[in-house]
Amino acid sequence: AGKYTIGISNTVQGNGWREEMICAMKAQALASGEVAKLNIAHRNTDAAGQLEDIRNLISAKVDAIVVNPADPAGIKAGLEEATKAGIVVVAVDQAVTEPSAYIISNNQEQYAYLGAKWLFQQMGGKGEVFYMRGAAGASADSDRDKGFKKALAEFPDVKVAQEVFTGWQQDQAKQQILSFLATGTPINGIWTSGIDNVIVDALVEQQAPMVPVVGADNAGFVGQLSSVKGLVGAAVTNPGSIGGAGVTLALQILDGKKPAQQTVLVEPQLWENATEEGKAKLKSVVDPSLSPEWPVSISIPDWTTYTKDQIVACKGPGE
Amino acid sequence: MTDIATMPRPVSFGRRLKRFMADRPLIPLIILLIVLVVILQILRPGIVNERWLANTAKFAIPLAILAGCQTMTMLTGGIDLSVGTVATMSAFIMATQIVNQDPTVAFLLAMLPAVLIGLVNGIGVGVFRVHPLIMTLGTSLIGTGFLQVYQRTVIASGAKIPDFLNWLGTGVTYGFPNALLLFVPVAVLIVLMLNRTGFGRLLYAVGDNERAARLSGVRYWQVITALYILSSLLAGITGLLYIGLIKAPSLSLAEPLVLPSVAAAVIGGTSIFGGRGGYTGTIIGALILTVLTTLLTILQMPEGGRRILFGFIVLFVTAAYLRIIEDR
Amino acid sequence: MTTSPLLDATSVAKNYGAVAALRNASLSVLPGEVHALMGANGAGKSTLVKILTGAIKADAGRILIRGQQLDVRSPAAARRAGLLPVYQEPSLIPDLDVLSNLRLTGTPVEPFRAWVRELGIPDLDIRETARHIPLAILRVLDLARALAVEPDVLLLDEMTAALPANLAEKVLEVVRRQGDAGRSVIFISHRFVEISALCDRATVLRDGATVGVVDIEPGVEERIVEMMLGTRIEKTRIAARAPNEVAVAAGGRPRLSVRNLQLGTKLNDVSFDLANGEVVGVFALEGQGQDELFAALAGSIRPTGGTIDVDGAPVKFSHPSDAIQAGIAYVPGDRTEALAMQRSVRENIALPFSAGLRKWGPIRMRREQVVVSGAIGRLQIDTRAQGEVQRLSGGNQQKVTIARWIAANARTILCFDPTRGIDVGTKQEIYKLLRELAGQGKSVLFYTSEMEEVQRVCDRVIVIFGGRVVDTFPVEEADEPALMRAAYGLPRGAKADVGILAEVRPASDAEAAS
Amino acid sequence: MSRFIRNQGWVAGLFALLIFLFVITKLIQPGYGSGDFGSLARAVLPYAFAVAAQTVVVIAGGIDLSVAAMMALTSVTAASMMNGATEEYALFVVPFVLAMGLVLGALNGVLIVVTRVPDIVVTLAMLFVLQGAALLVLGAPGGAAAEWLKASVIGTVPVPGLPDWADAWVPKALVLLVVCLCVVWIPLRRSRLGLSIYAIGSNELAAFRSGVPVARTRIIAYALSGLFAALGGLSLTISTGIGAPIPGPYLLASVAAVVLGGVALGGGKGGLLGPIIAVFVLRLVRTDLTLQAIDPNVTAIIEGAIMVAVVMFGAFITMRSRPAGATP
Ligand SMILES: Nc1ncnc2c1ncn2[C@@H]1O[C@H](COP(=O)(O)OP(=O)(O)OP(=O)(O)O)[C@@H](O)[C@H]1O
Ligand SMILES: Nc1ncnc2c1ncn2[C@@H]1O[C@H](COP(=O)(O)OP(=O)(O)OP(=O)(O)O)[C@@H](O)[C@H]1O
Ligand SMILES: [Mg+2]
Ligand SMILES: [Mg+2]
Repeated sequence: AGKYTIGISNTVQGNGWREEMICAMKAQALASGEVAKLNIAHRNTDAAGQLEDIRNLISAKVDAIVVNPADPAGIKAGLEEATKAGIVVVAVDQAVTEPSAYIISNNQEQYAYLGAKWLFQQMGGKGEVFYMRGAAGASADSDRDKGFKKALAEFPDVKVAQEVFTGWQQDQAKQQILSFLATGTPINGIWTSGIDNVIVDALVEQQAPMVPVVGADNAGFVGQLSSVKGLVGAAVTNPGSIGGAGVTLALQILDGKKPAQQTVLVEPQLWENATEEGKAKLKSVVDPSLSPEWPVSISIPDWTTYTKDQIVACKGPGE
Repeated sequence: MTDIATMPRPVSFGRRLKRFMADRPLIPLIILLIVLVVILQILRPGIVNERWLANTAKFAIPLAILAGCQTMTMLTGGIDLSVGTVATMSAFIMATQIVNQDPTVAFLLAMLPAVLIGLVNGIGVGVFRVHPLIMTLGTSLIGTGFLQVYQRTVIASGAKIPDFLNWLGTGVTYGFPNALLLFVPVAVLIVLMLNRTGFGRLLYAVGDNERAARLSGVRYWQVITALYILSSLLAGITGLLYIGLIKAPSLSLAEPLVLPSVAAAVIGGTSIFGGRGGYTGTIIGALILTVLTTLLTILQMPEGGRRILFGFIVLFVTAAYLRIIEDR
Repeated sequence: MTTSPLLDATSVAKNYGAVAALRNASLSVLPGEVHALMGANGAGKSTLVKILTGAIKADAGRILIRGQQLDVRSPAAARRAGLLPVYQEPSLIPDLDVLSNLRLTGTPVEPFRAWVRELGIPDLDIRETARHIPLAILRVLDLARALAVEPDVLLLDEMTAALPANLAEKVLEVVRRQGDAGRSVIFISHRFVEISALCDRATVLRDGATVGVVDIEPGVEERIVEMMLGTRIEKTRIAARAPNEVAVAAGGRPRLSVRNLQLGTKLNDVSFDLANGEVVGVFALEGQGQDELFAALAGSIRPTGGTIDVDGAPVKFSHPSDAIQAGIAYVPGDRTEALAMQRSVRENIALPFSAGLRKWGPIRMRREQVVVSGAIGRLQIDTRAQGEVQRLSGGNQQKVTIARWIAANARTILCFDPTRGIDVGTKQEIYKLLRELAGQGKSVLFYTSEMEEVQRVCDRVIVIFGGRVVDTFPVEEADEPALMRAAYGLPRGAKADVGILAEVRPASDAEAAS
Repeated sequence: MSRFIRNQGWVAGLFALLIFLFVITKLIQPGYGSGDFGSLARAVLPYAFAVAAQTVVVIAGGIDLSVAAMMALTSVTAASMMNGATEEYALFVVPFVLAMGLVLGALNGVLIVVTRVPDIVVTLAMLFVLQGAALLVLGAPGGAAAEWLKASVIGTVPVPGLPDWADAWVPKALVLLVVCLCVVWIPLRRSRLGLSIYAIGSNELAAFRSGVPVARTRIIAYALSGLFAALGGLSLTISTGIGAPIPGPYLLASVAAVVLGGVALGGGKGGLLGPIIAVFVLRLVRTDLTLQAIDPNVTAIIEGAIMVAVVMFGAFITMRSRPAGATP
């Protein structure tokens, strides 16, 4: 059917968001009808490991590489080599410093800013917030930290009661929130970096006073926003389907339709349940059939063309 | 000709105390645990309440059971790094199969990979004599791979946490976590097994001197295979308990417990070289680690500093404990 | 005394927790003398050697070397002070070849080679990894390595215990010449023959304290034994076997019947019978296939040919548990092979009870306690340090390996050099025990490297040479010359055309034979 | 001859496997050429140093769980020092970071010797400490590397007397690796110190009694491990141009390659060549899996299975080569 071979490189395995991203890539490659084969390097590794994968993909002579970078700067050399070899390079989810690469990215700084600002407004512009970050030392985490700090600066009366790194791990986050709740320290809001449903669970289990919670658009959390009594919260979109958009962009470039700019930013949206309007929006997106770790925004308008069945089936061309 | 009477030197109080603790190695561990709790209470007055105790127990229990796997395997000079994967697999399979299956069937399906991985580990270590570190590492890689393949086939079916597991994992009755209903029998069984059964004896003997065990008629592969299957089964059950506690099936659910489970067994006084140790120490080791994690969460310091402190405290605890029990 | 001592240790003490290994030990060695250090098992001999050579630290005491107080903190420091030990356990690094072992200790190679030849090993390959060298040879290499640096004081801890007669003889010769050359030797052995042939004086230890220093002269043995054992036991002689016992052995079906046993190049065609109520000795020089014979009978190695019948029925052992099932237990010579060192005496003795799959369940603790204490009592094991077998002295450890099978009530016991490194008192007990077992209708196969043990304990003797049974004779005919002849491959009646047996010390021509 | 097979057979077999894999690679991708080989060499670099670090301590009878964290710390240190600095400044940074690795490695050794806690626990604790330190140095990936350093692994080395096509098969990264390893390893292996390292791994008591300064030798072994890990950290910074505080997957990879390379985890046996070849094998397997576009979830299964199968095979042939059923 298709004529292109597309290489994919990803360095986090076993995390719902990344799995959805990979499935979106496969589904989009299949739906586009232009891709003969996907060549996926998908494992847990670091920037050096990703360089190895990229070089292996170059050896495999793919037409384009879609990469979720382990680090914006760390894989510059590999991307440069790919471009030299005539391969189209698209980075998804995060920017890269290699100028020849195209970027289609979720705006991580904006993600944090949007959620934090909404949260602080809900708190009435003052009080204590429990700040639950991602993995210490990860670049997405430090980008989000910038956005959070920006919002914090706008609300001088909001204080961080406690800052923890969840490592983007459910069990760690749950233990942390439970320990924190046990201290009895009063808080007025919780900001999470996407490990969200276990936090709501913990509040319910401990019969702790409900405070506003900000999380990501993971299926589990979105469901909780409509079903848990007394929970006020917001889900900020961080679509894993950005992977599908990356494949679309790569195919456009291969077909000679270069976009106007090198960088395309997908701006996050905020879905909250504090207003009727927001509730309606949430109701329309909630999807209990998805794994609770999967983001519900399984498609991006204008960028992805697959159906829900296709992404859930998670099958690429030739499978 | 040498009748210089050697006067019994008066034993100092410190030495007597040390001797006393050395004969009861659990006491210094318990003291340490109490010290940590006191520090916590000083840092955050009021934190040590009924609710906190229940929460600590809830998180210490899965860790303690996995550390039990490590204790048993370490007694034979081995280690089981596949417990994280096994626990994750059984949890994930349970949560996804319960949607369409009868609970019993789902439970059996969930325990199946545990038995298989245990069997493969046991055969690799017991028959082919592969180093347990490598063997269990390899099977855990393979298991993770299968889990990922499996995950793709069930994305559409969604996941559900059975009410019973939820009750067991998070429920509290009269201030006691329900998980104790599972843990107390398991712990008693492990302790009795190690001290009062032939199999327990063989674990120690095999770990201490395999050739001696062989000359006494022990078939190494039988002991080792049974051991690794048992270890995997325990890990599988831990997975079910843990999913009831965390309530979010993910592909790396129990992975973060693996290294702490080794640390808990070591802090509890089990020798990583085999032949020496026991389970009661391990339980306290697991409690110490859980309290320590809370303590470090509460401390307002940069994440880097927290990790440094965690490392040094684990090292210090193990060193101090060894000092005390060594000098018998 | 006219000469001042080369080495002078006074009031040395060493405690291991509650156990006092040494309480008040003193030792004074003159230049040029061969000084025996004697004592029952657990008296503290090895501990003293380890302290003198810096392997462990003493709790108290004063050590003078050439009149100067020296603090030997490590074996390396002891070396520099001119003190070189050969410990009770081999000290070569198992994974390094012999040459690397020499380089590691800074031992000159040529003198080492010369000593090795001198000690009766003409064809050593110094590129061989130590792990693949037999124990007896390793002991000799340890000695050669010590000799090669010409130490002032050589400390030999049961150097000859694991050696076959021919190598032991060479060692004694060499040690004697050390004394002549003005160097001192501290010599530990439980064999009086060696002591009287070699030593000038003896220091006797009992329960960690020096109880006397005596000059070695004819008839001093009794005094030393008295000092060593205190009032512990009076020396018992093994009662001569009643003739009817032998008669019982002769009749009936043999307990164990071995025919044409073969194992690679190590065993060719070994046949013999072992009857109920019989102790059969196996006598051989080093490496004649006795290790393999015992291993095959114990189920550790599968023979490549021949048959083994137990009580008239053919058996094939693929694992020691098969042999144990058939009532055949093996007591290896090397106790580290038989004991779980960190476990208690009780657990070690009770180990076979749990071995089978069907025995994995709950243990009946009371019953076990009774059986185990019975065995402990029977062998008079010193249980002060019973929490961990590794804290027992070498001899007491050895007893535990036998006690296990007394407790398990094994019908046939294969004892491989069970008295290696055991003091005279204990030896007597073990001889008595073996005879008693035979009296109860059990059967014992007994390998020993000491000729007199053959005569004391056995009903019959099998002599093996080059993997074959050379001769089998009743104990009455097993005098030293006969045993030696056979051990060199000459059965009774064959003509001694080589002339090696004319001399009293036949082993000096071991090279010719091996 | 039989001794050669006993001592070197495994390494030779591994080398044959590597050649076989190259042939397979060429069959899968006929275009596989010198440039791709250069990529392989660059990918091997950090793994090879990690494995060298692990090998030294494993031979000395220990294990170092802090290898990857040490690499992360040295990498972020180098990257942050070179950030915004002149090219010449890197001439100072390189020796500084290497010295840092040496000292921190020695610290591992000192802690093991002084606390008498088992090495696996000490280095586990140090894993947390070093990770924490890395986070304090750089909170997020960043920093820079000097251009001349980056250039030092890119391209090939013109070897005088070799035709150009042959030169193309001598990547700088490979030369750098060989030089760094040889400079340390070859003199070491032949020296008394090297023998001492083997000795304490083979039998510590015997080594002590042979006059080997056991404590000092152990410290030196860990210091060397730290040095190799620092080289690994530097190679990370050099190849990526940044430093990342989260450790990469080098710990488990290093243990696996050590065992594949024929170094017994008990200590005392093996050399550096085997593990390095094992690293090439593992990297080349990864290349082939990517070239073949194997399902990424299946690759985890394949990699785990290869590891287990090769080690089982090794165990199997050792069992076969033992004299008929001899006691193990
Ligand atoms: N590491 C140890 N821990 C505890 N006790 C020990 C230790 N080493 C030796 N002992 C004790 O010290 C005493 C003396 O032991 P030592 O080995 O010196 O005896 P020995 O005279 O050499 O006996 P043998 O002739 O049996 O070898 C014994 O009672 C033994 O139990
Ligand atoms: N657990 C134990 N504790 C104490 N002594 C034991 C134990 N097991 C066996 N023995 C003793 O060891 C000897 C042999 O026991 P063993 O169990 O081999 O006999 P058995 O006839 O094979 O028993 P069974 O037929 O019940 O398996 C007996 O004298 C017995 O008293
Ligand atoms: Mg001794
Ligand atoms: Mg002895």
